[in-house]
Amino acid sequence: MTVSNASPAAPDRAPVLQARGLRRVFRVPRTADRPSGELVAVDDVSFTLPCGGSLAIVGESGSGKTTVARMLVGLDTPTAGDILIDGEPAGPRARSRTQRRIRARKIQMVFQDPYGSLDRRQTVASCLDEILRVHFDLSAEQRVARVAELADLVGLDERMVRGRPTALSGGQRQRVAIARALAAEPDVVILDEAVAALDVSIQAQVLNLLADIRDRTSISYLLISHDLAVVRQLCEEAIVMHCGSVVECGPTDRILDDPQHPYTQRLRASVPGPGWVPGAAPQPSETRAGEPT
Amino acid sequence: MIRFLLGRLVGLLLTLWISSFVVFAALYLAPGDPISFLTGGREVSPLTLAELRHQYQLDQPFLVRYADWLGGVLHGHLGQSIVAHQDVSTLIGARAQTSALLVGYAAVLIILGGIAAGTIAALFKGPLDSGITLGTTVGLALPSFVTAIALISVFAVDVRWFPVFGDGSGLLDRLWHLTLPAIALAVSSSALIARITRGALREELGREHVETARSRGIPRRKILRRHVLRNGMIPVTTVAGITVAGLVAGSVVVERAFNLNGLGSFLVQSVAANDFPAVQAVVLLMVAVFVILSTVVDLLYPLIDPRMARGGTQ
Amino acid sequence: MTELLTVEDLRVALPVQGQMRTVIHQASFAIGPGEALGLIGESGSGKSMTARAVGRLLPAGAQVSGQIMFDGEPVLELAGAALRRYRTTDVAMIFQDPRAHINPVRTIGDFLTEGLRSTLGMRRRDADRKAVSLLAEVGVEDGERRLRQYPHQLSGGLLQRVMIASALVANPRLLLADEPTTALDVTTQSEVMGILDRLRRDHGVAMLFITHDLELATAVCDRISVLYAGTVVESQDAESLHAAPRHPYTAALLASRPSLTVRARRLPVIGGRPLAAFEAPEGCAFTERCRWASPVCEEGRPAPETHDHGQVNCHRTTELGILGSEAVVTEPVIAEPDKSSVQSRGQQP
Amino acid sequence: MTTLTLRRRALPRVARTDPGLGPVGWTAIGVIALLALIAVLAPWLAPHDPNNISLLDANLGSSGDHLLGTDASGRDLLSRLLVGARSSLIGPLLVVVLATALGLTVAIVSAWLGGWVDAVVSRILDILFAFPGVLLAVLVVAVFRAGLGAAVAALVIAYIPYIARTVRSAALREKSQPYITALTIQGVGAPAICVRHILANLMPLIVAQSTLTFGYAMVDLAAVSFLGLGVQPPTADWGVMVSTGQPSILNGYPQESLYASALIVLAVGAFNILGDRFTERSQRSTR
Repeated sequence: MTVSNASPAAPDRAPVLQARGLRRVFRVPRTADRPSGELVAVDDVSFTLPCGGSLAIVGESGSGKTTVARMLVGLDTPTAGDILIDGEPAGPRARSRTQRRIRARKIQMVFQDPYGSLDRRQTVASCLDEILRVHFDLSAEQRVARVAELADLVGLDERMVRGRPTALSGGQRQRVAIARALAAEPDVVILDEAVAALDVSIQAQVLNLLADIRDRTSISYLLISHDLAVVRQLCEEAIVMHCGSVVECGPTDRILDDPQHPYTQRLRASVPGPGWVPGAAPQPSETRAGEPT
Repeated sequence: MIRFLLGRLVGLLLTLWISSFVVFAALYLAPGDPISFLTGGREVSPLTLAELRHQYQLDQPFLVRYADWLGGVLHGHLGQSIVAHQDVSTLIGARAQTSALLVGYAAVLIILGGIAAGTIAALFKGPLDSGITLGTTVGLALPSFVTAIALISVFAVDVRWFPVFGDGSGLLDRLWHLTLPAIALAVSSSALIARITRGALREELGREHVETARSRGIPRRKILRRHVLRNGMIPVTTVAGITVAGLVAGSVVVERAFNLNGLGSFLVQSVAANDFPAVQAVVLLMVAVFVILSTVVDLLYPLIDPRMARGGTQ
Repeated sequence: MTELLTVEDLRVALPVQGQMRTVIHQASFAIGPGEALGLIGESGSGKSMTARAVGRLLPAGAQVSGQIMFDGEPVLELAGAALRRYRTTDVAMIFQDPRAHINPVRTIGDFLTEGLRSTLGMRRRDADRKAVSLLAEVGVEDGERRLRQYPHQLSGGLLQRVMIASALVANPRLLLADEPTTALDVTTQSEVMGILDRLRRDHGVAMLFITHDLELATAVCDRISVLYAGTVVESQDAESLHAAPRHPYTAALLASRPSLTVRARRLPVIGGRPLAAFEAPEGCAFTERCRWASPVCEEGRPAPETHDHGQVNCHRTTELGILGSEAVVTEPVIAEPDKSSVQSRGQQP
Repeated sequence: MTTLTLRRRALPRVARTDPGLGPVGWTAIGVIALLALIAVLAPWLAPHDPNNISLLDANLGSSGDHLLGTDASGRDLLSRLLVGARSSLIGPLLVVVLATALGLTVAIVSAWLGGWVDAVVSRILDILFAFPGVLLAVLVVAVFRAGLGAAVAALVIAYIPYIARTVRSAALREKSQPYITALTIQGVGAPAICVRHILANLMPLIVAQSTLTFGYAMVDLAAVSFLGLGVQPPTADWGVMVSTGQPSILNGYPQESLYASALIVLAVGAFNILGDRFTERSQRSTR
């Protein structure tokens, strides 16, 4: 498993991650609104993440963006469609430990909740060490050195590394989660609403950190987010999902400055900013009565 | 709603059926041979032995005997007592009344006393709360037989307000006789219910929707009645249901302590005498009552918690 | 202008595990009739507790000092029937999480009409009629059916509309809205915020709007107060606060939020983390994160300085004046890249 | 998704200082330690042979020779109480250790695997739930003859569903935490996740639960012995002593039942109080 230090946009390299026609259908109890007993969570989703690139999947709750992420990391099986990693089809679902480890060296994930995403009884050092032991054959001293290196990369000092997450703030915990994702030296990190739960001043720090890491490595980001400003800051490309389908895709700047699809327009118009009037965003047709969930 | 009811009913029947099998199989596998009891240890001719075995159907294969027994149970024939040479149903009848009365009496004490004490402790912080909390801590540590012994030693020797032994006759007299046993049976369970009630109400008092009600100027009394007590009763009902159902088993100990002629004493006697058909019948009956009572509580649940009304989870 | 609500030198301490812990150091602000004031702050700044202090909803054992006047009445001294009347008809609170703040075992109708029936003595039929008309105002059709439903049968956005309707049902003069749209999706937030904003103006209700979102507050509020570590550090007209912040914290907060329209090469960052009120040091609480900090900042809490558009609590405000985004310290978050490649290191034997 | 922000800003963040067990909790630990010490040293502490019958000395009051007097058969009560601590404490200990070990294994495995395994396990636990402990003990004793072993075995089975239910729901909660998902994605093996993370995080809860279970087991075992189906006379055991002393109460000699009862209540109370303290702490640690 060689990790190249090639320049981020090496044109000859296959896309690091590709999805083709992903579809996921869940079986749910039959109800009056859903007589088929089927819920199409994700429908025909395709995208390409170039090596060293960054792509955002934008959507609100129920858009299917989280289901896409779960399929990419092998936690869930697509009903149809393919996932290609480095141009090669990934197995439908990483069931065995070995398959998971192989995929973990390719794709990692950072979660939204800075409080639940770390084991509260495990020190930061031991958390990182555990991952290193899973993936690499390193001696104890090498692992200690690598843990220090990772901590340094995400801006955690030694005292924090020796402590438990309970002693850390939300932003610091999110740094640990990022270090844990980087420990496996993946090609892609999926950021699942990774800055959504943070205070504004901390969010900026973490966004800068993510940008710095990308500058210094050939890593690619797949950002799952509902926050258009964060998407603009972090990603060059974006796809917009609504009710399981991709409604728009393209360069982030184009999507945000000149949205084409009515849903994207509504999403864009819903974000408060200078001159914004609440409730002035184009309303969807009267269907959005908010039926029982 | 119908599906929910049917589901619970099927679950109940399944549990009862499996319980009956377990009860029957356990005693079938028992190493002690009822025949040796029947013969009283005397040498008997193989012919007599065979006849005895036939009479009590001990010569049939296991499943046949189980089917026979289950069929009988379904028709109300609980089998023949080996010791009393009588139908077990007859032996149980009168005793079951005593036990039912005892359990019912104790259940009333537990629910009224426990919920009242718990509510008071939850609403009145300070000495009243500390006193009740101390009381429940002590109460929880009091096994029913210890309470029974304490009551006996007080009322049999020092003051004689309540009768200490015997069942009495006629409903009032029987209740009179059952007062001390019911108290003995109720003490630790009341303490448990009081504690659960206190915890549930305290938790409810701190809930956000109670804050909402306060923010709208609803008078405290109304908040307590309409929001705190109403919602707090949901967890209390669950625990109270299981606790009351559990009294069926707990009564065994109390009946023994007070020499009451109920199902429990009968069960203990039958175990001591290796009277397997009787043991089978009583255990099955008690399990059935326990399971039915807990199912009834389950069925009550949607009535007090509308979130459950749409057929289970969320 | 006579103010509807004035809060002066509010200080609140709560008992935490037997010790009193300050959650608000010094909060002063005022709201005129029909006016909307935004209260901005990060976690631990004490903004929620400020709203609760105004609504007299602080937890038992809270120590409160300072003064809260509502229409000339001292709110902190209200008790008994007067307090209930204040809560019923003067102020109404909209909470962040309607799912938790509406009793799950009672119907929507009960929730909406409880106040009308039990404190205003309205008859059930009249109360129901009023509830249905209010539901229509917040954009909930078929109100009759909704009244019979339970909270778990409604989506979050719908439930928050019900909450807004319930807040308006008794015609209050002041709304206390505690992050009313934070838990909602962006598009739902826009709808719900639009409804809240319109109804508030239609009914002429004043509002204390608690949020962490400066852009949102700027859009819906007339004035904004910024809270940091339990202290109001700046109050201004919404537009001018957004355009011309005077407190370094406000300026930094405005700058560090990524923009919807422009990608920054690096976001201007405030170093460190937001302090909770109880952690605040003796001097200005923002000192250790402030680019303009000087020794004078550690000498006692800054007093409010009044200017044309509002007030600011900063020791150096006369020197600094209006601050642009350069007010923000751009701290290197990580050390300079001295290692050849982070990724290749773990590969070494 | 967006619900997360709710929790973060509900109340000012509070440093979680552990207030410890408090004086009451430490007293409970002291009582338990003392009783355990007595159980271990009983043969050396007992002034008399606990089974030495001397009908001439029946129902003596306390005296220099018999500090707590004698029972109806003239046996020294102090010695019987001291020696009785052994069976009275070892029984519940066995029940707790076995029931907890089995219950938590079943719970964690079924919570982790989920699906049909979990469904079947839950169903079986429901059925086991239908047998109250004392009743199951009576049934087992009917099959295997009276004795401590049979009663312990029965209670182990009866307690498994209670322990398994609590642990299972806690394990499901833990399993749903994102850090478990993170570990799964990393390819950390299921046994490692279950033991090093889920079990480790459930430990405070399990300790609290076991402590409370000890109290329940003690009550139930003493009840079975009281019924004459557990520990068999003449072996000294507190539950048996409550029962054998009962006839003497009516003759005005309540001491045997009284002392034995008092010891049971003391022990059960100590375990209950300690269990409550542990429960409070475990709830705090999960917040």
